[in-house]
Amino acid sequence: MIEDLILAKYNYWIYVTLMMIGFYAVIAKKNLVKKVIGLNIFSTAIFLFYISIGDVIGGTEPIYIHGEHVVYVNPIPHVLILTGIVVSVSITAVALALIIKIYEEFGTIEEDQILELQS
Amino acid sequence: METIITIKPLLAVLIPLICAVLIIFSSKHPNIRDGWSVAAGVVLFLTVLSMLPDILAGSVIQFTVIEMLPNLPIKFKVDAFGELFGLTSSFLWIFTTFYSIGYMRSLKEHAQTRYFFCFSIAIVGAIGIAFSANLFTLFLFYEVLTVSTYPLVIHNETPEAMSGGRKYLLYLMTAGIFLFFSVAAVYYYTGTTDFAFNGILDGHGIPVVMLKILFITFMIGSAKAAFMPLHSWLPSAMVAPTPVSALLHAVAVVKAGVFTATRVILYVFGVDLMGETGIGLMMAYFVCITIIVASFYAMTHDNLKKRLAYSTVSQLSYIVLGVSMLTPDGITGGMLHIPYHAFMKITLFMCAGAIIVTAKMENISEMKGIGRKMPITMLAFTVGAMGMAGAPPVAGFVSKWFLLLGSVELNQLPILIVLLASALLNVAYFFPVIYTAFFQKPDKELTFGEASPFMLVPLTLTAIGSLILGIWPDAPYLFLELVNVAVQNVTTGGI
Amino acid sequence: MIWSLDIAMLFFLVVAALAAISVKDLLSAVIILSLYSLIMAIVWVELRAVDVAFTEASVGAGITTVLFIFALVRTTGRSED
Amino acid sequence: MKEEDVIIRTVIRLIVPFIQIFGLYVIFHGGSGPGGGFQGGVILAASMILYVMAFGVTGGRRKLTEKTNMIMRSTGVLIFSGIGLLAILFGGKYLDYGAVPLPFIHHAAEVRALLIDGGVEVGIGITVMAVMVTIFLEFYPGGTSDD
Amino acid sequence: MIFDNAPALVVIFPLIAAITVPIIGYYNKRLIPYYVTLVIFCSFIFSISNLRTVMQTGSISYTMGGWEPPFGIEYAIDYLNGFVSIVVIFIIFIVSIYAKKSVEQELPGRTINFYTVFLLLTAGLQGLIVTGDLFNVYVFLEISSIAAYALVSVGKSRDALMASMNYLIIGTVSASFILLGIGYLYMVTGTLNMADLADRLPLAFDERPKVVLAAFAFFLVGFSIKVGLFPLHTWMPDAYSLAPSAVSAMLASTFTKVAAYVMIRVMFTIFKPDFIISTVHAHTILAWLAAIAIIAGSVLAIAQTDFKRMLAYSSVSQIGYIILGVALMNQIAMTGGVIHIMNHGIMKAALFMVAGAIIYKTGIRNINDFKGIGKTMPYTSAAFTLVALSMIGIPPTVGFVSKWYLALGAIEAGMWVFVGVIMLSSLLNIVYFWRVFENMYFYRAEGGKVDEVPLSMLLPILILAALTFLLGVLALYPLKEIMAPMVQIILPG
Repeated sequence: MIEDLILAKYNYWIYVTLMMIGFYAVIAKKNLVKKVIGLNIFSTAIFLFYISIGDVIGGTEPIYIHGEHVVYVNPIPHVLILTGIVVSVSITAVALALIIKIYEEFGTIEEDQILELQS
Repeated sequence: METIITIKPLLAVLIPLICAVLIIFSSKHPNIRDGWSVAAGVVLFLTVLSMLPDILAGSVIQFTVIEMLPNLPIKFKVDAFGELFGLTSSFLWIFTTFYSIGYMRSLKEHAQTRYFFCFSIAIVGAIGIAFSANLFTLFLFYEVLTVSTYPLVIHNETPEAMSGGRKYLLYLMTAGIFLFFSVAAVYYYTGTTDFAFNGILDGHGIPVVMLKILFITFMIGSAKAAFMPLHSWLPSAMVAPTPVSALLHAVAVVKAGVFTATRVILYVFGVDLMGETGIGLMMAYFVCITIIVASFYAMTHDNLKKRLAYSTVSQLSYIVLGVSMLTPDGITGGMLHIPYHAFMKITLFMCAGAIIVTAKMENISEMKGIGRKMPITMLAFTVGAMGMAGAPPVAGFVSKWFLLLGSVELNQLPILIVLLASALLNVAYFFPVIYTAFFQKPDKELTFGEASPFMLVPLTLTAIGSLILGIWPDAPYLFLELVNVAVQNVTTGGI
Repeated sequence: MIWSLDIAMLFFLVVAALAAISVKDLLSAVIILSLYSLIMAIVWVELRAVDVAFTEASVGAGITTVLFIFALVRTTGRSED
Repeated sequence: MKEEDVIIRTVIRLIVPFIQIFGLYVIFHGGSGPGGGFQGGVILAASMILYVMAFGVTGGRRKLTEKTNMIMRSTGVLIFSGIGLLAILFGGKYLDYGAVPLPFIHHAAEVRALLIDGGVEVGIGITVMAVMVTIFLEFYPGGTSDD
Repeated sequence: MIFDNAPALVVIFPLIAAITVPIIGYYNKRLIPYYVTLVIFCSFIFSISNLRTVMQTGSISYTMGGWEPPFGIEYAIDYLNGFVSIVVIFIIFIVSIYAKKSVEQELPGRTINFYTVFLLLTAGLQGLIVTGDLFNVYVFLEISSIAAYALVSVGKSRDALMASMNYLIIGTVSASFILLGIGYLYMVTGTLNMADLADRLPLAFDERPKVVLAAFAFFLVGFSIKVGLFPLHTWMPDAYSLAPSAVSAMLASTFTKVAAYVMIRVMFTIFKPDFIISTVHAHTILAWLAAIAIIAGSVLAIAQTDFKRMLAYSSVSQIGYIILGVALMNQIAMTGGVIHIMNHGIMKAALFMVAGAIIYKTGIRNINDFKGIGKTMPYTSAAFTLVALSMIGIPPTVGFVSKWYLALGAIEAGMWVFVGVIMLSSLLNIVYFWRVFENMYFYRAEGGKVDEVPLSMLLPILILAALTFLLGVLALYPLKEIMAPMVQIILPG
């Protein structure tokens, strides 16, 4: 029972832990760069979850080998996550560009200090 | 019953609408602009009048503009009751327009284009309400009327005008929201909102509790009729210029309120349903309170316009009282009081306005001896005041007579007592005005004469009109004949 | 899948994530984040998602880190939390 | 120019072509193995980024001007979406590469494979590279682009 | 032939155009606005063609690359998204006309970037609407969100940067939630195609109910943030009020509406009404949240003095209407909710455009400084008056139509409380809009000369204002021809 719950699904436990770590950083950290780091951890954790879904025990890489019948792992989550990574890096880029602009305008990237500077 | 389909009702609504547009475009030329108003008034009145013979012959005129939502068309239907209100408003609108021109020009008011624009839109609302064939159309024009009269009320744009205007808007818009709910509920229960002579709600098996709640929301919805707990917008709207008050009190707004209340009582609920559920009698007693209390309020005010306002509150409830009696005589009295009160009240307001413009007086206690300087104005005022009290030979006597008959027919002694008592109270608060004007000596030399003919002629004419209506009420093509048709419609279910 | 390696990698993943969000020096945080991405890529190889691991290694650990670093160059390297 | 700069520059000058060839390999290999336009594009971009880091923005701009970069950004997308639109033009559905009539090849599957490997992946690769370089230059100190 | 591919073209067209904008801009910058407007107009034509096809031959299923669903990516169009697609692209079309002058003033020298991102946003929104694939929803959601973050950040005030940053963080978290939800559904069903998912979900729910419930919860939270439902609305006021005028008009009138559409799609096409009503009871929670949103949004709007901020809070309240209509779970209310997507889109676009026009001409944002604008900008003010009356719900405007259906739907559901909420909110609407009227028209201001915005800004405002009236009067056609079959599909019974 306990093995089932913890060992067999440790990927899922780790993904939840990582997600919480990322989420914590997004919410609790005042530094904007830290927030973005948190977002990255958050989304990577979800990617880990997706990859774990597609995993088949005893399966092989989803690369077509001519003429052989083998069990592949499900490739669809991989494709999805490729897209996800692109999205994630775009968001990071936009966020960092914003942070640079914010630093130019406010001279700081700490959220609480910016809030004081705002009218 | 014959149904005639012509475009006339739509025309009646469109004429002032077009006039409003023309007013905007000729804002640079005051003479042309005011000419439009007058012309529109006359054409409108003739259009409405042209429908009268058919209505008196027992027909109904109908025109569907467009079906806006499923089974919820914008539709006009002119029946006897609608024609009664339409005729009253369009006729008196001509007088208020003349009077407005005189008033605005003599005071050199600002924003006259806006004023006349809104004035035209207001009559669109009133005529639309009069001719609407269903609750939905009525609601539409009800809101048009509210929105268009707001700029008129706050025309002076002083802080007290603004706060008075806000109160006006808050009350009437809230009323609109309640009316909206009521219309939606009626539609939900019956699938239609078309007025029927025997009531829409009859025969749909709606629980009595629901009916009572619906009636209450409807009555809150017709807060334009200024029933007592919802009346206080009317006195605060007195910050408006006097022609606006005349419009509010006689032509459009409050009459639209009682018109709506009557439509609801007779054409939505129906005589039968009102009687069976006992809502009618409940309502009758309820408005009796307003009649009495408002009269007392009137006595406490020294400001002439405020006093007239409370008098309106009280008089409007006569109309609803008559209708709530649900007896033929009662309904006749109530309906008849719509045009009669309009004639008398417009006279009173125009007199008050004339006094304000020429004598610069607003309080009754200041008006010592002005009867000698403005004899025609004050005579007209006396006629109006007598009518209010129900003294013959002025119009008010006729309607009150029918009301008394109705209360006797209903065998309700308390209502009879209320009617008589209120007549006395009317005398009590109008007599001091006449007394002060004619019999008290002025404190200082009075250096003014009668008001300009623009103002004097209309008020004289309406005073004479009130007299004619009182002396010869059953003249052909006059209001009593219309009311008889209307009463016959609702009491027989339109057969 | 070698599960002991797997467990070890996942353990490092959590450690790296915690370190990345708690280090005060932002440059270190970013480098640790890149390390985190690399470990993640290894985990994915183990899960037979070679394609994704490839991408994560080049994009997550590569481009993202470069972007972060240059963003830090143009702003400030210190964080108050 | 400092001593270490020379080493770095020389090494980078040597290594960049190899990285670029690897990038191209990854791009063209996408249909049948790990990799593809996106990863290859990133690798190409990485080579450019290395170059800029060693030789500065002006040095980098000599190799890849703003105008070229912008045109690459657009044409890359135009290539892969254009091939998709070609399919529409020949009566197929969008992205239905099999519908495009190519000379000498008549198998829909082969047409599809060829177009994906030779067209779509290349388009993606070009776009990704150009976009990545643009973003990088946006962040690089002193390298802000025109706006 | 080209119209056979219209489902894909509504997305592809603006996408490709977005890429070509820099090329055109490189040669002639002045051409860009016209080019963008033309592209969006074409997309609009395709949208119309889509809905026409739906009305003539039933739902469209368009498969990408010839892979049949559920394997390939499918674009599925029925009455609901055909309708939303037209509404959204039409509003964007109008905004694109308006944007020309407004962008010239607010973002000098950045037109190329602005229009590129503008078209990206358009493509993303259209993609969100037409796609029948759940993962595509995520991708398009992120494309349009990134575009939106970028557009918000270029607002004039420096606070816009922080607004955009907050928007980005909240938006990304919500998108991640949606991604998780998609993952959970994929885990139990093995498919991402919406129609296929709907078929397999009942079985999956029997096997692993908790996973399905978790997926639903993630969707609910994720979309609630994107829609801006009350307690999760915090990003909205800042983002809408600080963005450039054209962007405010566009975002407020399209983005949240599209998110609401996707929410309806996920709730009703994938999870089915029965599941929501009998298994998770989500409709009760949603309806109450919506009711709170309606009231709270209006009350907060009253507290604002900044015109655009007031409009943003009004959006919070109007979103509540849409969600309330959806959550009451009957056909009438659903009609009201969905038609409010159109109505509010038109009205909010017009209002934000008016705000932008006033800022363009006078730079005034504070309502109390609006005195005399009724005289100097008569047409803008008149349009504002009409639209605000529609927001209040005066017939025969579009605002009345939605309120009418919502009230009827609430009565039908037997929820009198919500009838009261709708009535109360109308009153609150009056309070906050009337303040603007008063200041515009009624305080005697020094008589200024008529000084209107350029025609290319005025015309869109007037068109939208006219539409609030015309679509109200002619509401029967869309109601009968589009709404009735649509509601029958998504909420049978």
